[in-house]
Amino acid sequence: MEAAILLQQVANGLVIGSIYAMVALGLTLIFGILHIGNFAHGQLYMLGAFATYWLVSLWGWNIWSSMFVAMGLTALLGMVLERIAFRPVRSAPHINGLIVALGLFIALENIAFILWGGDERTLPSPYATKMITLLSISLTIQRLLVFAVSILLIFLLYLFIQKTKMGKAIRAVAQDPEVARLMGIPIHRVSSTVFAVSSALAAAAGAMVGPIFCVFPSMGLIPILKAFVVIVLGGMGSIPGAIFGGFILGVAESLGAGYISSEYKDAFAFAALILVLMVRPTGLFGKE
Amino acid sequence: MSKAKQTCFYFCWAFFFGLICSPADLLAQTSAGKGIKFGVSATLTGPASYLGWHDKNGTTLAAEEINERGGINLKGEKHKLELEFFDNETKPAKAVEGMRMFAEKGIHACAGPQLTPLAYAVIKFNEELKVIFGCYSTTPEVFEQGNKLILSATMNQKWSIGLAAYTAAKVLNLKKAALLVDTTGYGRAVEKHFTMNFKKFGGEVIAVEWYELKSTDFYPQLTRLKAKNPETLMFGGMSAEAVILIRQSREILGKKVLLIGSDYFKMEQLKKAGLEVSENTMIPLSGFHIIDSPARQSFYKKFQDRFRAEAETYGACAHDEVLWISRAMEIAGTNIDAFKIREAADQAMRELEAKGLLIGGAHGGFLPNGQAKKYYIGTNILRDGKLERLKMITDLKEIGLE
Amino acid sequence: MALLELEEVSKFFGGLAAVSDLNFSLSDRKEILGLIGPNGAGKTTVFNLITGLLKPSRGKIRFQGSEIGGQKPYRLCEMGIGRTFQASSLFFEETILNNMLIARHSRMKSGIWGAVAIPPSTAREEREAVDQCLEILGKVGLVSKANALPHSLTNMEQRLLMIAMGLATQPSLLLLDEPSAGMRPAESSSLMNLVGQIREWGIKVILIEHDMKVVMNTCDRIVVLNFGRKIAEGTPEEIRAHPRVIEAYLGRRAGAAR
Amino acid sequence: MKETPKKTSGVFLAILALLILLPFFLSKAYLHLAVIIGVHAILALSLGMVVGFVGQLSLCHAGFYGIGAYTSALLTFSHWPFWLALPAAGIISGLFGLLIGLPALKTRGIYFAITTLSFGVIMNIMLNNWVSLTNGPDGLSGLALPDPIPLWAKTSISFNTPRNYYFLVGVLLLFTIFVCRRLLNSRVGRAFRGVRDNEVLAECLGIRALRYKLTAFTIGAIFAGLAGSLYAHYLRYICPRDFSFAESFDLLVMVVVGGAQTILGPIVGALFILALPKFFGFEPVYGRVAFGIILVVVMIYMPRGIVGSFQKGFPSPKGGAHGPS
Repeated sequence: MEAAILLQQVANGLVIGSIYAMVALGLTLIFGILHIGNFAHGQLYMLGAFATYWLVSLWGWNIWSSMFVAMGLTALLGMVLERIAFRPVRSAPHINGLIVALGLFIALENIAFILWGGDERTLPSPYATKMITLLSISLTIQRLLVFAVSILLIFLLYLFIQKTKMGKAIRAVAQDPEVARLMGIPIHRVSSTVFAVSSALAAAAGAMVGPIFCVFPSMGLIPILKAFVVIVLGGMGSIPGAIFGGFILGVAESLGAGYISSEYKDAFAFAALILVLMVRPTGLFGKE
Repeated sequence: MSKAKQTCFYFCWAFFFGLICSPADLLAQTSAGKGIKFGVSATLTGPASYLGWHDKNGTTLAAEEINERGGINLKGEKHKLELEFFDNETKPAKAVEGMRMFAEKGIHACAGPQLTPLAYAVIKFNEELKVIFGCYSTTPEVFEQGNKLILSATMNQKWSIGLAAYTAAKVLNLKKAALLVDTTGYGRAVEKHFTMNFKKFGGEVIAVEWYELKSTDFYPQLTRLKAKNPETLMFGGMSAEAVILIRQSREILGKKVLLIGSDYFKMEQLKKAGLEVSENTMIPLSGFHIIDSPARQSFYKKFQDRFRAEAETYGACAHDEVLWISRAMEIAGTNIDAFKIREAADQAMRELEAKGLLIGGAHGGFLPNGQAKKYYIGTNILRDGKLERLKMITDLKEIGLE
Repeated sequence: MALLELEEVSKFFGGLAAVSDLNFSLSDRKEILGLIGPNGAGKTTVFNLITGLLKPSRGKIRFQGSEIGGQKPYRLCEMGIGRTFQASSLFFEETILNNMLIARHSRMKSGIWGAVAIPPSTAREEREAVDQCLEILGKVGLVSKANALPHSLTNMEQRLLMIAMGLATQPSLLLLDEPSAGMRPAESSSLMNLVGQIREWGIKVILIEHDMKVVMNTCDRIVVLNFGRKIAEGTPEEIRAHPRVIEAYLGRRAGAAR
Repeated sequence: MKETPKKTSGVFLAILALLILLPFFLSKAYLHLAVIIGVHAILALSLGMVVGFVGQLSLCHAGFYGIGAYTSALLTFSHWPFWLALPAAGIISGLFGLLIGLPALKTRGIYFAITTLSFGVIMNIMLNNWVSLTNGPDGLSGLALPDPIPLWAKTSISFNTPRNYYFLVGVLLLFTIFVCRRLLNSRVGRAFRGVRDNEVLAECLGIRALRYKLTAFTIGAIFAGLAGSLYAHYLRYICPRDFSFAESFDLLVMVVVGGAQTILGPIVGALFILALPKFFGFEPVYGRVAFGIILVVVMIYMPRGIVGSFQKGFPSPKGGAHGPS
């Protein structure tokens, strides 16, 4: 029985962790390029979820196609935001970027509230209620899909970063913007690409959790906070850091809540982070 | 840089110029108008903006109701009722600011602030400001502070939760209950009252788990509860998480376990969660959802047509507060003297109930602490897609609560 | 007894050695030690080791007889090691005088209480500090610009200011990292006169310099590094004649002379 | 901007006179708002010491604010006079600042920001869940007003009206400004700025960066604690929600929008952010949207904040501050 519960808790953690990882990846990419703590990322997650919701519920599309369209739309929005809001402050102190992001966060959330009201909507999904149980772990298919999709997307992102020309450019800029510029890498194009990619990731995460959790304007806050914890835990700008950080955080939370105290569930994430940073001030995978 | 300087010069001048003159009420003054102003202090922004939206709509409809009847009749002459909205941003300090704002505009009666912490904050001031306000917080402690100018037209948690415990233990005779509640004051009160009463009625609470407000994943807690295999799961907290909670509870605990929602849960959420999932879920409902008066139906319909959304208990209670207090004004013959209005409130409520105009669920005059004496509370269970009444009370004595 | 001794000092970054088994010492005699070598020979690394920005992987560094390897920079500054940086590094948001006063920090005492209450002692301290800073600025010829901002200074003046800030810490040893980088000959020779004066004030100087002519004319003794190793040490004459130095520099003039 | 002390103090006196006269024609509701703004001005200033003076992005300031508030609330419940509880609140939250800063300042940049954010969240969860001490989310109500200060014979200054409280807050705000100015124009302040602008250089010039960061962090915490105490005994009710990380972000916004590296900046920021909603006549929700957009615009066109961009050259400490030299 105990072992079964442990397995179940770990599984719960991994599912949530995969969501954290998806959001955190985009965040860490953006930080690598612009050194901005992009809070607005959480709202792209929210908007992605809403876009999917409307496509599914208004036009009765199936969840996958609507997810892809939502990713596209959100990617566009991400590029627009980068152009009008973040590019102007890239030379300013980083804290300005943070405030800009906060401003966007507030604005977007309330726009969503005005447009769609504050109440929770459930994204209809064929997989939402079907349960499957293997070796005493029971999860809904949707949760398994969340896990699978995030793994897939993470893998695709990895290929993109490692194999493509743009990916190389991104890494170069993250390494050293000045040198990259001298090498003739179009910094602006790189940064807007990064915004597009990470926004799409966020949207995917939103779309995938829509059926499990609900879709509502303030849904972006908790994930973005956790994502920040994740990327700092993993080391700023480090992609493996974001991935592993996400899963570690998810499992740690679920075990903490499951075995120590659910009253302090959210405290565990942050306490864990502090402990890690005391040992490794630049996170698990961060470079000194 | 010069461009920036230009911009910010204009910016700041505009700002400071605005600071001096923009809000007409910046300087001390008392408003004199034909209509009677009635304050609404709502959480239009901030974490609880969802409630504020319902308050706003509910009170708006109430005001229209009154004005259709020609407005408020003070000493023979009729005045239109004008609502004055104040956004308290879900911040206690803001709520107090709102109270003062009202007092200065000569508004001595208002609906809200409704949220427990905001109510706590304003009851330190409203007596000295002579502002009477209605509050649908269901936390009994708010009213036990002995404030003379707070009125509650909503059910009291002790009742609804108590009745839920009673029904679970006595009607369905379940013995092992588990709790999953949020860490807000509301959730903690739910935990307290359910545990207390469930024990009293012969059951036992075998496990309590918590979640932070706005959480969306309850798997860890539920997995932990499953190990204790309870017969029923009571989840408190606001309706916000209801849908997710019900669904995940079913996913982990299975269909057998009876789910008990706290007050403010309704058919709407059960539908959202999906009826087959919500099967075998019990919810304590207040009058608005069980007494099927014409007033209720018209309110419900108007709300639907106007705001394209289902009315909720919050809106209904706020609506009642407006009706109630303005009727009390008529009886007292004043819209300024809050204490006179308070004296008249008892009679006002009885009259309104006699007319069947109240829809929030609290009726029959009210207790010295400002709470209504009588509620319509029923516990209903969802069986084959229909809500089925298990138990309904209008009086504490019936089931030996106090 | 020697003021500064480096004994078998090595510093590795990952695998490669930036400095390996370096030995040299600085006696108490008034002298200017030149530290030369082609680009990437590890000269600046040596400075960073001496000033505590880097911790030696192996070996000992002694200052006035006490081991200082891996000490914190501010401790070393308090002990009397001042330095300048290769890139012009100043507090660009502060006036020249404030730059000097910040540099003066370690020689002042007042703390929070002094700051808030300003007792007579603090007031006096401040006055004295200002006087001394102005005096130093006078010596390097920047006193007229005391209230200007660093941006308004020429490259030459910025370098002078860095040296002045180094002096403001009252060092007994001053490390100058390419003070004449990007200067015209006239400028750099006048700069070297200043370095000469500094020696006369009884402050030992270690000088990193690319411009051979400058080095040969200024330094009393020269240590030559190549790939982190000392390949030669001696008077300018000896160095000029030294075969390995010539070999190290042959064909590198372009790079060396910048 | 370079001003002669004479002119500066002239401007200062003018503003001061205005502020003293203000409460006599300002309506009570706005007086209340003024008190809240005053408290937040103190908070913003104290955060400015960390963000602006030593350039460390701290996100747990609301935590210290809360600890101050709860400390003085609990002390007055156990019959301490307010005038002892006030400094006690400052000291206790100062201690917390020390305890948190010591580990947190080992990290840098965004790492520091998130570390402090974590501490802030944890502090808030503690306030919320440690029911036996803090009464949990229902908060503490029925706090005492500051005891009246007896003057002569029978007269005494009492603080039961917003106007008198306004002056109390005003005095503490002036004290905060005074301390900030004195600090900035001292050896300590120069060390702060040195660490902020170029930490490596500062260390090589004999400045103990960590110590000065910690100093600024602690002083900030102390003043936040004082502000908390003032807030608690003005509103006579406190609950954890007031001290959530959202509040920390609001404070940060005030500091940066106002102009982090100046003394006037955070104060203007507090005024700007808290008074702004008053000028959105329309739906508050639209107001929030406008607010968000304004933040973006200000940051793009005034990178140094409102006050900062008024200054010629660079923010030397004198630039921001209007106070007696």
